[in-house]
Amino acid sequence: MTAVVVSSVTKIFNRGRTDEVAALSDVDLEVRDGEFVSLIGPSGCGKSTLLRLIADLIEPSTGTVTVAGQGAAKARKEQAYGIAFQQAGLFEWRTVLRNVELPLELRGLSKRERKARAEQMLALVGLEDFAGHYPAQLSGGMQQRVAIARALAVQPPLLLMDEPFGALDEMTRERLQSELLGICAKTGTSTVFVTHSISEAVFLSNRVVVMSARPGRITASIEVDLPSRDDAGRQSPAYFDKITEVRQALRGTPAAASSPRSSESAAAGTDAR
Amino acid sequence: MTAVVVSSVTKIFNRGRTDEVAALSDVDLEVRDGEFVSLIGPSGCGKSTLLRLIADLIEPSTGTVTVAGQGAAKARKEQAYGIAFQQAGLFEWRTVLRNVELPLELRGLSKRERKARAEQMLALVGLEDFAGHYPAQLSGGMQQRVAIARALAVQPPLLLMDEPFGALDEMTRERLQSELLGICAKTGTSTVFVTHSISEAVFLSNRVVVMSARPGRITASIEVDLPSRDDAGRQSPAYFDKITEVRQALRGTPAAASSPRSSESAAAGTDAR
Amino acid sequence: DQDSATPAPGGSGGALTPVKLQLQWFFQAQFAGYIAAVDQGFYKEQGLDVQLLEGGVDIVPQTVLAQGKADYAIAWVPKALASREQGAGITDVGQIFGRSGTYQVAWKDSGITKAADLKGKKVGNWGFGNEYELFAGMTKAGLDPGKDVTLVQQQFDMQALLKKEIDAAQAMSYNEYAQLLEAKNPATGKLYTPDDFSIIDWKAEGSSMLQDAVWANTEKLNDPAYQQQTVKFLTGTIKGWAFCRDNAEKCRDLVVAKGSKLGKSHQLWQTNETNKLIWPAPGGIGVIDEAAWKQTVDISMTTKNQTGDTVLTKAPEGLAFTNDYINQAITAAKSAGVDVNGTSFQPTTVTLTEGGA
Amino acid sequence: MKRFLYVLLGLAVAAALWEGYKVVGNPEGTVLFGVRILPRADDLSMPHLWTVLERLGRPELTGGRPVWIVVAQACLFTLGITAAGFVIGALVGLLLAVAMERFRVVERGLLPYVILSQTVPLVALAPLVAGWGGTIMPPWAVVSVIAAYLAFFPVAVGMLRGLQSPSASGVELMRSYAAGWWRTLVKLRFPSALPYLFPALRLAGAAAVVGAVVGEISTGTRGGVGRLIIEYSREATSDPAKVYTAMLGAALLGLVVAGLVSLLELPLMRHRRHVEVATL
Amino acid sequence: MKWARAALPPLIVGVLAIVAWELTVSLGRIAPFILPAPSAIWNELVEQRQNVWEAALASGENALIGLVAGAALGVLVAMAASRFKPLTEVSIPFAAVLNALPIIALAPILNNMFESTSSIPRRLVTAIIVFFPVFVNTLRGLREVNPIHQELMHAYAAGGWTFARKVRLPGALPYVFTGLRQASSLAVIAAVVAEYFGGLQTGLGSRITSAAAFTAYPRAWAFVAGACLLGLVFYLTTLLLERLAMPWRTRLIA
Ligand SMILES: Nc1ncnc2c1ncn2[C@@H]1O[C@H](COP(=O)(O)OP(=O)(O)OP(=O)(O)O)[C@@H](O)[C@H]1O
Ligand SMILES: Nc1ncnc2c1ncn2[C@@H]1O[C@H](COP(=O)(O)OP(=O)(O)OP(=O)(O)O)[C@@H](O)[C@H]1O
Ligand SMILES: Cc1ncc(C[n+]2csc(CCO)c2C)c(N)n1
Ligand SMILES: [Mg+2]
Ligand SMILES: [Mg+2]
Repeated sequence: MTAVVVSSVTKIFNRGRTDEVAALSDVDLEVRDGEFVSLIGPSGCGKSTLLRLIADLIEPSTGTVTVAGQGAAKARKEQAYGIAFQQAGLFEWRTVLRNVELPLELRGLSKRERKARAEQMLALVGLEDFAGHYPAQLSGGMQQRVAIARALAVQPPLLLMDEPFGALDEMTRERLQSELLGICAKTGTSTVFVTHSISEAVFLSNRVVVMSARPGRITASIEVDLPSRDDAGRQSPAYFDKITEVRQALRGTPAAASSPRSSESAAAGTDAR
Repeated sequence: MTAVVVSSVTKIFNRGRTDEVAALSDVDLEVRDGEFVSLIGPSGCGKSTLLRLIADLIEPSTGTVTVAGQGAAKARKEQAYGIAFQQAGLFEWRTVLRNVELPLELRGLSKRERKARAEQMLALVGLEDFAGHYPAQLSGGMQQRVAIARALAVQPPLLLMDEPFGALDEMTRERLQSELLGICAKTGTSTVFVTHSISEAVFLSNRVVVMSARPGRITASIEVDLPSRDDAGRQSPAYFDKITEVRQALRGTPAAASSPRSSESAAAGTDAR
Repeated sequence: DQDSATPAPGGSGGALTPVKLQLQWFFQAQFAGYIAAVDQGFYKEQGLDVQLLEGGVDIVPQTVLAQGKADYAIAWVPKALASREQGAGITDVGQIFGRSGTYQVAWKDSGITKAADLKGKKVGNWGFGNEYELFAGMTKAGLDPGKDVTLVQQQFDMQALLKKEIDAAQAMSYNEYAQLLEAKNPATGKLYTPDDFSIIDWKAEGSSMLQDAVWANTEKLNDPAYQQQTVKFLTGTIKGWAFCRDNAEKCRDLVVAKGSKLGKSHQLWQTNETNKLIWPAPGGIGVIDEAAWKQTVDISMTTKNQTGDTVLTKAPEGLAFTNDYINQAITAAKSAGVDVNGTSFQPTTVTLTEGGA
Repeated sequence: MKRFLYVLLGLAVAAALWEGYKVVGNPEGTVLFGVRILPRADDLSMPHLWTVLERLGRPELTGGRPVWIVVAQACLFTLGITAAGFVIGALVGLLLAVAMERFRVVERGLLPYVILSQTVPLVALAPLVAGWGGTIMPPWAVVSVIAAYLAFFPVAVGMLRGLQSPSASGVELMRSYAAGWWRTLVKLRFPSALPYLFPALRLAGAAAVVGAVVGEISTGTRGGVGRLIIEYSREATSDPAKVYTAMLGAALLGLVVAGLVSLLELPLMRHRRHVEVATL
Repeated sequence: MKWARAALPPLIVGVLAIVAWELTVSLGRIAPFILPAPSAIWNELVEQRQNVWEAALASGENALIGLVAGAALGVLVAMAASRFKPLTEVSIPFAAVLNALPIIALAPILNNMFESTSSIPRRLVTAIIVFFPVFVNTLRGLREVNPIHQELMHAYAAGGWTFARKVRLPGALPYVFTGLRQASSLAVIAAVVAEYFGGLQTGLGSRITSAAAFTAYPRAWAFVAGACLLGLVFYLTTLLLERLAMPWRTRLIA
């Protein structure tokens, strides 16, 4: 079965207002069962929007989204996916264990059951010793691992991640990438992974989907087949080739070609902090 | 002449207290005139500490720091360096132009002079059209460019940067890297550049200095000589080789070797957010 | 106004001596005599330029006097004696009010007519040092003010009594009692009358204490110039009060002109009631009556308030009062043709209008 | 503008509640278990709003000036006292904050007492300062001192937080420019503190009004609304609407002061983010 | 050790201030009817400890009831306002208006509306004064929900009530306590000052004024010291509650 099917989806924010934004235009995407797909593209190209459409956090303007063979809304209500964001987004007033328990709690699992499951998940990400800690007592990398454990807690067939390692330093990042791959392999989860990092996308994915902005659309879909996904893989020529290929696909987008700064100064209005 | 000489420097924070930290231990470093040196290493290895020692923002416990042939304190008072941090740290109540003018103001330049110089710097980073904007109206990448312009405003012989692109997405980052290289080449500035990104370090530097933690020390110093520092350079085998070499130098550090998580869980105490 | 060119009999001629008098409260007819003496030029005749300082909730006149920020102060005797015990060097040089004007007012139908009836009742009380007559009265009647009654902080109005929240309210004959009579009885649509209330008069209960007196700085009283000035000040004061005895309506107008927010009929009532506290003055206005003084001091030393504190811990030391100056002033006033005894004084009947307007 | 409409709406709702309660409420209040849990609704305790408005138009005393003029003048007088107290308090608060920012020891040693100072009830303070009037300062200035005593506190605490708000890198940047403490204060700390200062000033404004009103009452200063409140409340028995006119004046004063303080920040807070300060 | 470092500077300042005060009074021969010496106040405090204690209990009870009522109301109204947008729009400026009013001056009116023989009016004054900081802070906390938490709970298909209970309320807790901290000492001041205007004569306020009227300043200041201590107790208790309620907070008073 197909994990995700996005067909002819368009998303327009603030339709009919002066600040109307066409975030996604006519996007088609399929994620096969067990597949690891990365979304990459310049800031504002609609990666997060696409992910949130799949998660049914927003609704498409036109087109349909199917998750595990059912409508996205139904899938969400059945917790058919786990989700993680760039900010770990842990609940600071809950211990690590109770953070991981939260989705189980909302599913109505018994206290004993959810404790067992949460502990199992923490073991998976190697944090069994920190169950009683509060998030503020953990480093950024550890927090992100808890967030992943939480996303996996309901053992969903699909994992959605929006730049989960974006805030980490490169070395921690590489370690977590390897761990994530291990977990996905072990659990057979399909994954949609948003990232800004070309090397990360290439290292993790079976397929890298390259997007361009204004309006957001998919411009390339690059299959990746590394000899191995470990340190050796990171040094293989195939890896470097794919990195170059993705970079060129990104550069090839019309927006970046027109002027070296245009996309950024245009982004100033929406992307300002 | 040598831009920076750090010799036998040790830095211990909170000496004699229970929370004593040996941040740097017996560090020697020389930066030649016009050289671009990157510092890389795991979180907490003392990269920022070393940079702040050079900037005379803190003082070494033992050892000496010389900048442009004079003591670090004297160099600071003469504004012999420009500095930029991960957070652009612009003053939100000043326009872009007046942010760049700030160091000139403190140097006592006349109004006309500093306006001229600041405009020139903004042109250098390609933001001449945004002189009258306030920082909040700019994207993150543009803010960081203003911060660089500000660091360069006094036309210092030395540029110190602490993960200046750490908060940007990879594509913006690559663009700014190229721009920075262009500026450094044009102005002949020596640069000490702290980063977490292996590829960034390799792409930018004449030399990558690898550090390890607890106590912080320099474990390797890798000369980099890419055929060209542009998109072609990013695809050259020399580039990928150096990346692998730096990665191995980093992995080779005892801290990382002992246990996959040890450095991180140990960091939890100091690094917690 | 009186012609200010009239040569001052006792004055050294020429420039007037500036004198500050600290009052206890806002301008009202309680201080009509001083206001009149200023307005009618009685002080000027004496070579004094008197400035009246208004009081306030936290203004303690005798402290102001002791600190040298006023030359004389009007204060109730027990409060001033307490300040003396704390080191304030002040002396009572003229006991203008010979009688106390403090009532405890209750509804007629409550059956409260004497202090003993207050047992178990809610009793209004101003605090601010105005409570000892009440406490002495209750103590005398065998009640413990701390236990046998519920004391309630009374406001500046009489609503609490009118709404029967409290059973008896503290009232000055010249002020709060009038407020009761200025209020409309919702049942009849007419003003309340004295028949609606019963009054416990502390004078009758034997627990009254001396009230408004002129206090002077003890130390400065050693200075002949200040002595002279005190006599002059008291002379002017006597003339002022005598004027108000004989010209109540004129005094009312003077007080109103001073910016009091209370209405005309109210101020006339107050002038009249104040006169009753002064006149007739058999020993001459302002002369301190030893018996009344002793009663005041005794009560001050023995009566405990709800926290068990007495006003005084020991008998007043030093020159607490003297009749030297008031007697000289009386002589001076008499020789100017002023009736200082008011033997023939007859209070008028003042008709209060709604709100005292 | 929209805010203003909302305030009007809120006032209308409050007025409707008041009159509505007068219609349905028990004139004697609702007593439950011996405790009056709902207020009396009779005209003596809660006069009709129109009675109050109408009272504003009538003379204060027969033949006197209309109440509204008296109240307005009193408000103006109190506004002056408030302004003086506000300025003194803000300055003292500022200086304290700067001293505490400059010297850690001062902060450690003083801050607890700055907080403690606000637990001293005015009732205790007033007699102490009441005597200052007429000697070292005019009597009205004593009231300003009391107002300042309440006003300095939020400024000191808010400003301290503000001065400490710049990031470490901002401070290091100034150090890298070889800027001393003073220049760092002027160029970095002070501008950074503005978003903290203005909310603190608004609190200080409100506190200064309270201080002025209470101070007038306690020191017997003539001419202001505080004095009017107490003088009119003596007539509450016979003229209940009158107290409310003075209260209305005090409320108006509070609003005007809040408005004026907000005006202060308009030119300075453009391009600035707003923060909320937590004092204490 | 750490405690000593934190406690020492204020202690030193306090001791120095008291010594300076004592010396000023005794060397400057300042009469006790102007400014009493700390030693005199201390003596009174010892002598009157029973009275101070009882008065503090009375005022403390009023302050506590006002605080609890005002805080509860503040939290409830903030919850309602955070649920219904229009209510927020009306309530924020309105609360600001309320805060700008010299509420203490309301006391005489409340005394008439309720009854001056009960403690209701002064508790009401306290509650109104407490309401503002609690309301404003809580509302801010309730509105400042981390957008990630919002999306997460949406992803978990959590309902409105679950969301409020599991995210909004605990997330707002630090803000609630910020408000409570400000409110705690305000409550004591309000309760004491409100005694100025009527009601039962049992509390610190009426003791202070009564003593001051008799120029018994050492006694007045003994009761003032009682009021300060009461305020401190309220403040520290709130701080302690905050600690207990939020064990995940490593630092207090951000
Ligand atoms: N809720 C929203 N309302 C209006 N516009 C929105 C909203 N969310 C996103 N957009 C706009 O839609 C476009 C795509 O946004 P999106 O967040 O999906 O980009 P992205 O690829 O995730 O960017 P980034 O790499 O910066 O995270 C942007 O122009 C953005 O401004
Ligand atoms: N001011 C300070 N006081 C005490 N310890 C400090 C201080 N500054 C840094 N340290 C400690 O010194 C060590 C080195 O810190 P430093 O900030 O230099 O690391 P870094 O390599 O820059 O790390 P990162 O990559 O996270 O920025 C860390 O253990 C840190 O906790
Ligand atoms: C709070 C307070 N209430 C009353 C008085 C003064 N007082 C003295 S005599 C008297 C009765 C006639 O007005 C009054 C009221 C005060 N000083 N403080
Ligand atoms: Mg995104
Ligand atoms: Mg660092």
